[in-house]
Amino acid sequence: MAKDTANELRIVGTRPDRPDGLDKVTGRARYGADISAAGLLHGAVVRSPHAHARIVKIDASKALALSGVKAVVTRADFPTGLTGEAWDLQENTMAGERALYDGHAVAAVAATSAQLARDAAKLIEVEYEILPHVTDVDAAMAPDAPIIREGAADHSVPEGLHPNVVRYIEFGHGDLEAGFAQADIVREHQYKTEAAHQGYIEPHACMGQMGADGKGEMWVCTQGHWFIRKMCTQVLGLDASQLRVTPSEIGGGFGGKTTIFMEPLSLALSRKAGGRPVKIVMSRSEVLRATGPTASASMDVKIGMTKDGKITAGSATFRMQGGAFAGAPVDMALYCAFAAYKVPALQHVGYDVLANRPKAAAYRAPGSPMAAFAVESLVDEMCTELGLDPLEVRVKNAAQSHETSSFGPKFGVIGLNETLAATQAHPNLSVPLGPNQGRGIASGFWFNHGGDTSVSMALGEDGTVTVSIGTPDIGGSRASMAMMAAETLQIPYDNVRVNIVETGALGVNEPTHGSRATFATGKATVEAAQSMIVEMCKRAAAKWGIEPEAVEWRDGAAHPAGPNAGEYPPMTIGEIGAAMSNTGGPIAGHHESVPAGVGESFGTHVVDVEVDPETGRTTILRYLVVQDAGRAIHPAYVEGQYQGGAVQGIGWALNEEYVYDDMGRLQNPVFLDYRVPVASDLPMIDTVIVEVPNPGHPYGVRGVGETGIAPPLPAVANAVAAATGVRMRHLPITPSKLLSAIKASKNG
Amino acid sequence: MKYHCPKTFADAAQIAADATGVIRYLAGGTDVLVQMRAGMVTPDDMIDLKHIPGVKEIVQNADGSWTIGVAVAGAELGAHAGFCADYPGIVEGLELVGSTQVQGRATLTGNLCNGSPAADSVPAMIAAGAVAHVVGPNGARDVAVADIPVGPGKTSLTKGELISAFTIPARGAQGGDAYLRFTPRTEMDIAVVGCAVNLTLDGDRVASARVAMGAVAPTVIVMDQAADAIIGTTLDPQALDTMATIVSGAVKPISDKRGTAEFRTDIAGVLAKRAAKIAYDRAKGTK
Amino acid sequence: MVKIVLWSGLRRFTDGTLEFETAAPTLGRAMADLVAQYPGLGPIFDQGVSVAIDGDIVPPNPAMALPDGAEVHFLQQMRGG
Amino acid sequence: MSKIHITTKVNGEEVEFLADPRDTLLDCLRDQLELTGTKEGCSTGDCGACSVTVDGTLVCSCLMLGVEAQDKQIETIEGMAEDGELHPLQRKFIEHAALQCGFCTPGILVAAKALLAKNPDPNETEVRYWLAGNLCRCTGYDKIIRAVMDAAAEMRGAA
Repeated sequence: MAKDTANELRIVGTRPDRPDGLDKVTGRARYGADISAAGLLHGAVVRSPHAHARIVKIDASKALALSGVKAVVTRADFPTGLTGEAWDLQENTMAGERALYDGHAVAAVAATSAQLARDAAKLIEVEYEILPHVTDVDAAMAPDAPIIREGAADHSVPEGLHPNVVRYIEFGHGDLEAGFAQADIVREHQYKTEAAHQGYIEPHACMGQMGADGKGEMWVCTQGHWFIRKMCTQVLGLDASQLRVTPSEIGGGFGGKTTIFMEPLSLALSRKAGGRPVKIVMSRSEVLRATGPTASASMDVKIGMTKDGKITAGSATFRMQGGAFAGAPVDMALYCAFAAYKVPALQHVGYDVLANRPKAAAYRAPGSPMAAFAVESLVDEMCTELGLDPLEVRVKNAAQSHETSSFGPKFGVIGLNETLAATQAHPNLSVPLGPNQGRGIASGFWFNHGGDTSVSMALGEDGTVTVSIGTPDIGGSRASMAMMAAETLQIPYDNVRVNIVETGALGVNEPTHGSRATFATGKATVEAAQSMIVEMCKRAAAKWGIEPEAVEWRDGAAHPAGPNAGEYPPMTIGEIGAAMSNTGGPIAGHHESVPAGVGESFGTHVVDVEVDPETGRTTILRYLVVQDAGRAIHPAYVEGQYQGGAVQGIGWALNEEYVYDDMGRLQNPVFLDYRVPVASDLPMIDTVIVEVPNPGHPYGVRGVGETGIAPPLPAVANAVAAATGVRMRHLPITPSKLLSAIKASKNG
Repeated sequence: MKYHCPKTFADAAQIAADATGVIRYLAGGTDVLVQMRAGMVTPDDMIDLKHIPGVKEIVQNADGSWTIGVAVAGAELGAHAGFCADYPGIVEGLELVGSTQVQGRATLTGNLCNGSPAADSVPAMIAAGAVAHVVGPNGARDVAVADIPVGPGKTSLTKGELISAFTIPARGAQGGDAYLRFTPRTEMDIAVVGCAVNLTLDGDRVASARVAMGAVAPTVIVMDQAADAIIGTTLDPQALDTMATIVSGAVKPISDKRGTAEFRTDIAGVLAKRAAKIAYDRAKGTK
Repeated sequence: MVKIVLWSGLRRFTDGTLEFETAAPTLGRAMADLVAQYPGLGPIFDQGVSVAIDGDIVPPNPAMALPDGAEVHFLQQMRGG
Repeated sequence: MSKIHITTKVNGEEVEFLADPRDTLLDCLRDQLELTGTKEGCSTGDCGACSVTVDGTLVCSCLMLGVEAQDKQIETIEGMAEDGELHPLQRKFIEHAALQCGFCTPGILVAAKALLAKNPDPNETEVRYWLAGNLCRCTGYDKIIRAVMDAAAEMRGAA
């Protein structure tokens, strides 16, 4: 059995070098665009410059006349008759009758060089009839809004709503009116956030090859290659088993690489070009225009609070657009909205709304940052009004283990109390602040996902172990899997090699998403190791002629136990490996399941800012992340998740946004104007890892990857309010907006 | 696209004059390569100026003035102690163009000829009274840097003309300059507003001054009235406020993705005050 | 007996009732019984739901046994990141 | 479209390739010389993933034409470890967990090496501003800055 207390662990909780470190500091690691093959063609995609337009005609004759141009595909090359989410994916891959957003793919071309493919793409003539468009979520719900697609709503939507409302969410508990009646103050405000992009530095890239026999190969940067397989084959009408997908190293994803964009185009082009491999690498502007940003949100929140800071009731009505397809994370936003609080009466209402923007993809704790911004801003406003300490109010109302959550079911073991206590104890809270400086505090929450998980593990002839997993390593997860395998097998960390294997080599795996890799793949790795231990004990028992149950595994060896203890010398894993051919053949372990026992994670952030009152620019002075990890397998990579999440949230709070012009065209599709934080914008990001073990994981792991992006949005807004006296309810808090608000407050 | 490496400016001008299609000059390349990859421009002829002798030189002339070659990159200008001491404002303007990496390539010439009203190195060049030496099929002429840009993306240079070098006047005693810009991030942005101030002192009083503002009009603009407001003063708070009011009253910015007209108007005055103070301190030798 | 709790948005399909007691041995049977009683739930369940059994959010496996005394919450399908 | 024959030195080795005049140095390194350690993140000089040094100067290889490489000395990430021995920066990046996805890492290492060549004892602010053109979306920069400062300290001690 796995050890379950920290002081018995030898490897878990230490900070070994990651197994892929050498490859990644020497340039040897191969990412999506780093592949080549004999006969390689390069693909380029023609994209709509219009937010909404009927495609009248596509004429590729000039492109095809260029020497070296091998194939052009349009929607006519795709199968028809798809429905539901499969149709959405196909339509997003390549526009059909209408282009639905600026950047929507309308044709693709393959040629013998990337330069030639780009030249050819420019020669493909597309005739459009421009249609009315809408990009703002509130405008998209207004009665006169152009209808983006009739009949797109699912069964959750009550009658009488605009056809652009495609999903309706409503849940809650308790007597709302009674709750508000018990409050001393009831406040209600509207909050807005703009769409932000995941901003991974590696643009999407793939190489697809498919012959006339329908058998295909794909190399792709993705968070989940089985998702790529499923989606590509759905969109192209192929059998899943006929496409083998090999994941490259992945240059960041944050949820944005859990779905398909141009991947099916490489296969379609390859098939049309006689089976030659086709590589497509997106430009940065294609990434920003056509891959998943997250939703923009418009949110009404109402909270009732007593004078001593008890929250008596709350309601949240969220509207989010996630582009021209269903899928804005309004449901998840609502699930997270009040998760940090124990509130007797809550109501949640959500609208998933279509708009002429790119199809939203998941982005780190989808929905949670917007929800946190709205709820945690309002709680802060009410604390200020009542003269209460915002951290104490959070302690007073904190959600508790084994009690009903804001979203319905009871929580299991959660670590919010411990997180808040660690925050209160941190020295950053007692640093004195100067003029124009302010401190902001906010909490956040995210779930942890199980999901389809397959792991296999094989013993080598020398007693070293190979682990095959299906969740791509974005942030050091090879290290944590190797650590958990080594811990369970009680062998050295260096004796384990973890490989992320292609779709043909394992059962289905969901992507590295939902903060699941270390939890789910980790749990399956431990299970696989345990099944291998059972087999190794059997081999030892057979040699010794005793019952397998009379053998125990410790220190990387089989030991006779019970009445036989000490009777035979232990058999090490190396001896078992060396002998396995003669003791029954190869030894391997494997595990397939949807792991249960997920562990949610709460975090609390504290930020100090300084605002230049003459320019409205906000500077982050210091930043603290406190979050429950359950147990940190590799603490350095847990800290890295906290720090990275915090900085993405800071970017969203201050500068990142999708800016559309009157024509619905994205105005800032380059990193110069889509302003992710740069090194000089930031201080060090202090972290505290709280460890309240998740009883559902053998080592206590919770999902840690996502929670950290939620608190920064409200924490920064709360700090700005403390520094300036001005409450910003619409992110990002750009200097322009903040200066204008400061001026208005002085004049008012 | 044809790639040319002329060895003289006359040859470069001739190639440009003979060209029938789209031409681009290549100094640092940090604008033109971006435009090429984005499909905004596809040159038929690319004329690389870096093989012409002298284009990488920074020379102080006998009269104290400076001659700067057209291919001198930001990192090279920033490493030149003598020039940095005389014109820190020009250096800081050029050094704000892009990242450390971009500094390895970006030039004053390219920043000027790209024609962006937000070009960071242009206000300080104009405030300093810099002159561009222009060669062309019809011979050479000198043009004030202020007269090169005529609108966004447009210059007064005619077909076949190109800049061969800049001359920046002698610093003289008790002079200083400064450039400040506002960007949402600390680095890597295009100026929302930029402001350069170049001044000389007579004792504690401002003897002469030039104020140039970027990103508040179709071209960088010189604000004589703003300069007048500080000439003769010790740059006391009242003089600074007067200058700021004049600046904010005179700018004619647009609203775009980088900032609203109202915001630009507000911070133009703020930056002018701050830049003037830095220039003043530099002229005094206190900073 | 097992307690079933639906999200409040389903009120319009269930004549206002959101909590049910059932003796169904499995999740699938419990869902089928609900749909038999309130056919409007059928398309909703077909679209996909998330299920929490005594707080543990699990895939809606129809064969899953429902332990006596369990509390089963239905949630609108969760989508991860 | 005629290509131009270029001879240059990359990581100390003389190399030759044929460049389309429109190809960037980055295109040539990756596609002609198969040196794919240098990454393309934006092609606009805004992310720094393509950082290399040319004659000792740090540049974005996406902002330089391949044809400009004639007779230059180019250093890329592939040349950073010498004789199989990691550069202190490379070692410190692994030790400090200064990379998550690792995509920005080659560019940051090349840029940091150029910084330390110029300034062996940079303070935190100097490191942050020098690396402002190297975007990292995973780490929040904290561990990167620490790794660079620690490598600088080690190199000063070793010198």
